[in-house]
Amino acid sequence: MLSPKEIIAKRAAMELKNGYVVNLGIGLPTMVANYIPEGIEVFLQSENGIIGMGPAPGPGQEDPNLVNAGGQMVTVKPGAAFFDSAMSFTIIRGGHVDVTILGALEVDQEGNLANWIIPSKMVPGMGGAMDLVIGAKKVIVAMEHTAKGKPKILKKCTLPLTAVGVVDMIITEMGVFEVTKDGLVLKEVTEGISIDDIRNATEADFVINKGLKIYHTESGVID
Amino acid sequence: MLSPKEIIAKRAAMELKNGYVVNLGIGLPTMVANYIPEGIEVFLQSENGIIGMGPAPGPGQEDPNLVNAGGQMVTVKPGAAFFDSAMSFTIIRGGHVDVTILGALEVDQEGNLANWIIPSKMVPGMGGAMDLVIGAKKVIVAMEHTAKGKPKILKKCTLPLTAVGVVDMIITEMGVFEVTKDGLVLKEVTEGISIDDIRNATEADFVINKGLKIYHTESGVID
Amino acid sequence: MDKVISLEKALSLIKDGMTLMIGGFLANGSPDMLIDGILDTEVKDLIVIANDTGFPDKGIGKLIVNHRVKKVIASHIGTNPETGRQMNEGEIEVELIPQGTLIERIRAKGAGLGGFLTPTGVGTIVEDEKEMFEVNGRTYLLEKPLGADMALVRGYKVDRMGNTTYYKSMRNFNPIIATAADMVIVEADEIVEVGEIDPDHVVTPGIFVNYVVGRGQ
Amino acid sequence: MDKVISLEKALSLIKDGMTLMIGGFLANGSPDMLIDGILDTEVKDLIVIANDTGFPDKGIGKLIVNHRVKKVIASHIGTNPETGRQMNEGEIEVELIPQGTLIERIRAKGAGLGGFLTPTGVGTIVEDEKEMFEVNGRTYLLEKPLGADMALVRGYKVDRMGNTTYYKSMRNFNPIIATAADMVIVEADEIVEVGEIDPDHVVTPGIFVNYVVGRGQ
Repeated sequence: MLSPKEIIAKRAAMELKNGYVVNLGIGLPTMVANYIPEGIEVFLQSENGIIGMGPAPGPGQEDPNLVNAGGQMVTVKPGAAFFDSAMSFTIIRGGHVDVTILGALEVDQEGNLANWIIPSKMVPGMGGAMDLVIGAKKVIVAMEHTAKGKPKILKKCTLPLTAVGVVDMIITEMGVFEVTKDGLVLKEVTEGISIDDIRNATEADFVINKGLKIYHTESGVID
Repeated sequence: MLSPKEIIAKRAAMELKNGYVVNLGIGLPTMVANYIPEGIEVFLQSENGIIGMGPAPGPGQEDPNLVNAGGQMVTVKPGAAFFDSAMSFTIIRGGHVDVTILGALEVDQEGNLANWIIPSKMVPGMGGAMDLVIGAKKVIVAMEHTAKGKPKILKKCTLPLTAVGVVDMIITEMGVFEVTKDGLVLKEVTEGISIDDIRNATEADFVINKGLKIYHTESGVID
Repeated sequence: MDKVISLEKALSLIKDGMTLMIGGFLANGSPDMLIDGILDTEVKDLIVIANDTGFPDKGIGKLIVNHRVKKVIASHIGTNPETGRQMNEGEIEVELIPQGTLIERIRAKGAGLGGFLTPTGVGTIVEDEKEMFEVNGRTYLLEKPLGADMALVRGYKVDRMGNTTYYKSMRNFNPIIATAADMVIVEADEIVEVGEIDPDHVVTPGIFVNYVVGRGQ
Repeated sequence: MDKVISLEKALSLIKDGMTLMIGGFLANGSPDMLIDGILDTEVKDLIVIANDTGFPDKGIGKLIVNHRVKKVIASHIGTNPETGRQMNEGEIEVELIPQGTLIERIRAKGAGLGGFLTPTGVGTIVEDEKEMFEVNGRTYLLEKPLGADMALVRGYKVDRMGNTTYYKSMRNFNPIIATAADMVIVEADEIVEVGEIDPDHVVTPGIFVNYVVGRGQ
């Protein structure tokens, strides 16, 4: 049985297409790399100046001089490149990243995102997140549907924003929303989850897509 | 006997100090490199992306893939570096060039420079000149004092400007002016040239420096 | 992810009226095979963005001489008298931009910036119709980003994924235009296998490159 | 033009109250010997500009823990709880800047630009007190250049003239801060003789570098 986080990471990986330049946020989004479908080659970018990251290093393969933007040791695949931070954000802000997958504290039905600060409680800083969500061609929020039972998908974000109207898709363990100019559209539910379950866990308004699909977590089939 | 151009180039070279980053314009200024005094090491920069140019290539040393901003084949010294044009103008505009020596069509007593266009006659373009004179810490105009008998050092430039108030020093075959906020100051005359000679060849107003010196072209002595 | 294509295929992508950024500085480091290839096609009405227009018989200059270009955006045209002649006769439009501003405008496009403030050109005809700003007591012009439909890049050793290195002074505009065009074609002195270039030595990461063509075709 | 100096000499150049740019990203590629060296001096009241404040026991974080820093300008402080604690207690001032904006502001200083327009931060608290511009229908913030008294850079192979290469992900902020400070000190993994680095592989030309110190002192 997959955990909620694994369900999310595996489903998010299905959004990756061959040749995509992909930036994965710290935490859950990093797990997406473990579920990239067979036959799909993507180029994993890291803010600190890497394109072409490979899997985590095996024993003896670790190089402390090669870490990702989360500070974890990584490897690179043949054809990788290293560059400075100005070039890294040329790639990010300049529209050269096809998709970024990142977590959120809150996301709302207008596509607003809050994921960098809880005033006077947690002030880690925005790092590269503000640039990533402004620059990437597609922004996917991959997160657990609720936090301590409270909805994270809101009518309107309450925390300071990371950016305005940037989120394209929200993937949780319960289902998948697309953000349209008319609001949220529920495209998929996870098998075993009812629409009422989602309503109860979601503050935002949403409409249900005509061709609503069901996502089977083990097989990865969406029908 | 040195030609007027050689007199100018040799005198201009005496302005170079050890460790200077230097950009030389096309034509006469390029000749400055031939007169760099013994014991002075400078770093010759070229807009197209070189630092550390050496002398012109000897027979058999030519590399058509290594040219300066004038399109002439050059060599590089040990410790040279190649970079792209954005970095080249980071160096130039960012204040990392100690001195640029370049020619002029006109220069005036306010330090204005015109050296890139004669409307409807000659429109080569400004190339890197506008950036160089804005960015270099010191701007030296090295040129013949007159063109076809007409003064080039004017009260006010008549041609479209390259930049406003940027020239620090004017070196001609007749003498050396400093540009101050109060106008031109004649600091040196070349041996055999009288102040009246200079007045007759100069439209601009200038004052004569108290300690006016004489430049001996062969020995290079200024006394 | 093999991006190597034939010269013929590369040329088929270049269409009438396109805006092309072309690498090179006085024909040093320009994609000569692609330029010569264009001359073998019927392509015309190009808008060319480049440092200069090379020489009449070398580099970008050939495209001018053969009347394939309707507009040039460059910092310098003095080495190609034909550009000046066509400009004076009204056959070609020429927009001159200071070299540092030109390359920075291209970089701004590639980097997703809306523009930048430069001191270059203040008090000259370059400032005409541009907004001016004071920052810390100095005056600057606002310059806007500049992109293109296609960039023709001259690379040195280039791997099949498009990771590109450059050789000596041939680098010039090439790595920057590679970031600022919708489609990027690299003309490679030598095509090498993926993994042959040290990741520390890659100048243009392959993700910027759509196609690679090898020289000598 | 030998720029190699001792660690002791390098440390003597760092004074109370200086603004220091320090390379590194989560302590990867930071000039650790210089940081440790500062801890052996009495230097205090530093203003530090860096991507982040590392970890309490690693990289720039050590300067925070040891109360040598009065202000931090960074994009992220989350990995060093001590920075947050000192901020909440009013012991240290923290200015948070989006990472892409931070590095671009540093580059702008090095490149002699008066600022640039970025879409990053529009509609967030980052836009407070900043001028906003519309370019081609998109909204941008005007961001200003950011310089420093000194940059502490971590290099890999560095020649005696200061020509610097970097290793893997240790490059990050290092080449950019090297362009934007009045004085630049490179901490080199290995000092090599002039001429040993291929001019095509130099990332930071030596003209940006004032001093080189070798690691392992």
